[in-house]
Amino acid sequence: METVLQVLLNGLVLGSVYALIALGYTMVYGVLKLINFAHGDVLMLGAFAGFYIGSSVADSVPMPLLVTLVLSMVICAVIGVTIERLAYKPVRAAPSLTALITAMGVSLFLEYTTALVLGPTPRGFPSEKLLPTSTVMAIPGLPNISNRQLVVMGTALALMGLLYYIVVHTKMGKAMRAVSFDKDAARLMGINVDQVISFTFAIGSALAAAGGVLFALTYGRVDPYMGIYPGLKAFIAAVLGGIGSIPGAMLGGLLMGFTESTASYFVSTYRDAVLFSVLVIILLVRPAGILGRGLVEKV
Amino acid sequence: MGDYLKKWAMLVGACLLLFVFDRYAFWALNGFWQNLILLAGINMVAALGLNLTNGYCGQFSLGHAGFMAIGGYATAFFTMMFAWPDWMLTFPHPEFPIVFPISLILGGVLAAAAGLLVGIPSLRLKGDYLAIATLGFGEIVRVFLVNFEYMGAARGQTNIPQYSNFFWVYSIVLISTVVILNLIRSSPGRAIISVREDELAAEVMGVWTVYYKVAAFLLGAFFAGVAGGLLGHLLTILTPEKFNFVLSIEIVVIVVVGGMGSTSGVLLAAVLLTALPELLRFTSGAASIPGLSLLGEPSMRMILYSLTMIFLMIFRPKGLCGNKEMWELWGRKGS
Amino acid sequence: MLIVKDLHVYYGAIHALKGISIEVQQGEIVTLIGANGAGKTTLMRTISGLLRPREGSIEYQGRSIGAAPAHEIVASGLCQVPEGRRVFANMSVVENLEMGAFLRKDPDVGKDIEKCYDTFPRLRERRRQTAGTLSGGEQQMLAMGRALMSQPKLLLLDEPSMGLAPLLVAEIFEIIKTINKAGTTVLLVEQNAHQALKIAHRGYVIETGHLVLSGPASELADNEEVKKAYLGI
Amino acid sequence: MMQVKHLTRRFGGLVAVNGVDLEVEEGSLVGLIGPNGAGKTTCFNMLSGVIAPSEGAITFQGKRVDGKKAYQFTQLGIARTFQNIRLFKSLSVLDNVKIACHFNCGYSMFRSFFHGPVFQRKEDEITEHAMEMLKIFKLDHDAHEISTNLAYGEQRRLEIARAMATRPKMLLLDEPAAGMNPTESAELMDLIRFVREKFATTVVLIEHDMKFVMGLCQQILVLDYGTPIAYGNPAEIQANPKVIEAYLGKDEEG
Repeated sequence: METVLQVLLNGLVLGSVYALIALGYTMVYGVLKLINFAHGDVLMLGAFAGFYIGSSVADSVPMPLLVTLVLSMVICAVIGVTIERLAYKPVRAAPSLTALITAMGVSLFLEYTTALVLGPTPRGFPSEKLLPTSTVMAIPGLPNISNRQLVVMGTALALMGLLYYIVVHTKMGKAMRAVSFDKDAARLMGINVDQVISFTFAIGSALAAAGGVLFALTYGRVDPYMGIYPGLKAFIAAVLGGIGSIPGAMLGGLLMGFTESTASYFVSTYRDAVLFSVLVIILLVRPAGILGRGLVEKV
Repeated sequence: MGDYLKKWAMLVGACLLLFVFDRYAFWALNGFWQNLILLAGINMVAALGLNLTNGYCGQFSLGHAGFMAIGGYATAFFTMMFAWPDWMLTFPHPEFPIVFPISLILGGVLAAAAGLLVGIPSLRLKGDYLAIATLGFGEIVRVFLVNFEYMGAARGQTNIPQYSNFFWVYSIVLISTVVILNLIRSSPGRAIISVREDELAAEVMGVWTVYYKVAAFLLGAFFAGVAGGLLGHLLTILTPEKFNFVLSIEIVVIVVVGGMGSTSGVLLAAVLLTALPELLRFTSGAASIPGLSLLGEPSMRMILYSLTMIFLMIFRPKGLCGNKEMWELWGRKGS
Repeated sequence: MLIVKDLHVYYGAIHALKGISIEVQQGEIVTLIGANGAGKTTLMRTISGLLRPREGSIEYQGRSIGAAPAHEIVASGLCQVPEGRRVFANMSVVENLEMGAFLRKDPDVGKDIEKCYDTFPRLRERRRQTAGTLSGGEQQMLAMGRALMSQPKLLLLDEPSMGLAPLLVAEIFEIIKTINKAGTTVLLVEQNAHQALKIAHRGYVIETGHLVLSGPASELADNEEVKKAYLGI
Repeated sequence: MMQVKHLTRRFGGLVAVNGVDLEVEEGSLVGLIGPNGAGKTTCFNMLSGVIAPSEGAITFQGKRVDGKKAYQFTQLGIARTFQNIRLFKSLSVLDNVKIACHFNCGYSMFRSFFHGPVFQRKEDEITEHAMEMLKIFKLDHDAHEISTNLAYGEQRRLEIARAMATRPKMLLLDEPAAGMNPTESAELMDLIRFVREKFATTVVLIEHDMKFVMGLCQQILVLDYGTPIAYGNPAEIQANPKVIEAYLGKDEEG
């Protein structure tokens, strides 16, 4: 019983972070129909930003984790918008594969440029300084919950709540939904589509940065390639939930978290194979995902 | 009839020339160049295969490394572990045993079988979804190899005999090129291309698109498998990590740079993209110029790759040759 | 108010508009009629900035808008209700209306939404419903209400009657008349020539990218040429 | 030649085509007209196997064909063109036509690796047939041109030539005159008449240009909201009040 609960808890914590990252994929896909392959690398940059900021502010400001998180998010928002302007905008009218290859190029560029500039070896993330570990609950028969797990999950949920508010209640959020549904109709309403796309990249990248900091906090290290697997898994989560659907990404993220923690427990060496099999099966059986809409080609 | 025999006789003759070159001249090059030339040839074979799937048929696949892995491991299995009769291991010459080409073909066939396995279900997918599904396939293959104790698991399969030499690699490049050019200049080949151009229009012209998509997948996987077999028998070691998704991307970049659907363009790109980063390694020694020595950094190779991808997509999304052959482009300029 | 001069527009190799010139005066309802495939929608999309003309000019309130981006054209008071309505089906009725007011920063948006419900009472009942669940007629009303929320001086309507039952068509055309009386100039594209000519002041007939007829609506209504343009008699 | 019974297609809740019955006589020239969104192209898509009908039956030369795939329709002798020309854009004019000959090329993929004598003979036949088609459609001078470099009217012609190269018994043309000027569409009318006689092909076409339909077709089917509202010869159709209403709208006063 305790192991089951432990597996569930781990899945929930991991899943909430995946959901956060998956949101970025899904929002960008919604407005651009582009699989932003570089999203995982923005996560990595967010973690590195967190590493430098966290290391320097840990002792000097109150609530260093919050400061680190917010600053990394701002930095990555700017990076995300810049990537879109420089690399994606020129290929916006091109076939989707041209854009996909561009995105893969951006992904590799970010990884290896970071490796070149900051060095390829992993560095220790100042997790302990930012948030000293302690066990919050030690009730017999229940799994131990650490404060770090609570903070990670809480931050992820809070950010998802914030995103939900933005998308549902703010003008820009509504414009984002309008653009992802019908770009031309949105233009006819006076919506500046370029601006909305930039806004989407800013939000998505900020969430990725938050995901990066939370990952680094959990695993205690950062390296230039750390974004690849969380990125791929969050992407699978987005597809699973139905790419383009915001509640779908949240649901998909949680399902991915549970799948991964269960697979780690039973068949740990095949964990990634299980995850990718889930991806392939979902794509084959229900390409639109759980909450996605199907696309029909017009003849 | 005469033409036909003459063409194939020329091909055999060319292979013999390669053999002579291999025996009497190739050894004179230093090891670095030898390695570079052989790697370029292997990349050519892999890229020719991917060009069939991606370039001619338009089925974007990011799982080429997976097929190469299957071919590589299977070929190594057949040359090392399979119970061949003894004479086959030394006939006609211990350095050129007959088992090697047989194993390469078997490795290719196994990879093609995997191609069929991936190709049929993937027919339901298009564009970037297909790309992602094949990427998933490649990763699954890799994870299984990591757990494949029989052939070294994560440590990899070592002590593979070094059978890949100039003769084998370039004979295979030559034959592959001829066969692929023949295929695409035929009715089935045009059917494959029509799927890329406009799947619906192809269907309405009577092309059984499902069949040709699977065929393109299967053939692409076959060449990938052979390339994987050559690679294993060049490096003498195969690790699952070698076949990660960066390898798939490298082959994709060769095809994209060369021009999707241009055999000669892809061959040229395979040479350029294999040679360029390796040659840049020289500059790491030239430490006197800081900017130049930076080019020798291992990361720089991938940065150049990635920048090539991005700028190519923005400024010349059709690659060096588009979907034309070099001689066609040349002829156009001349006329 | 709007002067289109010698407009040429291409779709790839197709020469869709071959030198169209039209004019809309302040306060008018002008209708553009013609069989489908004639190029009416192309003209509307070009005026709204979704397509770029290869030749010719579009002048709106004395300013050339041929090269302006779509959102600036809306900002200058020219709004279009596109063909096929194109409401944001995944958003609620009230959110759709808010999108119409996207560029407005004044505090009266809420009041105008109420006004919009007065014009289209059915929308009030359904304001929380997602637009995709509305009937065709309701969607048309929503699309018109949405465009009106931008407080346009010139309203472009592209086939508002398409796919609607006759009774609803009559209702929609009544509303167009009301909107016009309230001070909005209307450029109306229609296939339903009879209805359109009945409410319009002037009309143009286009056929395969050319202007074939123009004149006061009452004259066009009796013109046999119009019938010819449609049925090829 | 072709019998269509109660052909119906739904997309979700929407009924795009509703109970169309049609009998196409061998050698006839039938027009399909109707206002925008009337379901004409959906109808064509079902007649060419591109989409399957939700209900109803299509019988071609005595055989049930509904449920078959589009390529099987073509191989049985039903070819079509598209409203928005769908050529193989980056291929030459000749290759476009050759692809249409592919399914009766008469050799296997294996043979194509080696370019042997059988291959060569069959391939020569294909080239000859394709060139003949191009000659008939006056495109032979541009045989090696890339298809998108052709003028718009020529692209339309090429699409018809390509469809004819599949040796169809029945040809479906989806708005062949769209985007053409009056001279071009007059030429196209002559061409369609010529094709019908030369190849003894039955032709069904969708067209907006009424002069074109009325001048060309013997029988016309009018669709409105997916439902057939009239069927008859051009004179009957032009006089039919239902048709006038569908096109011009109802005139309440009279």
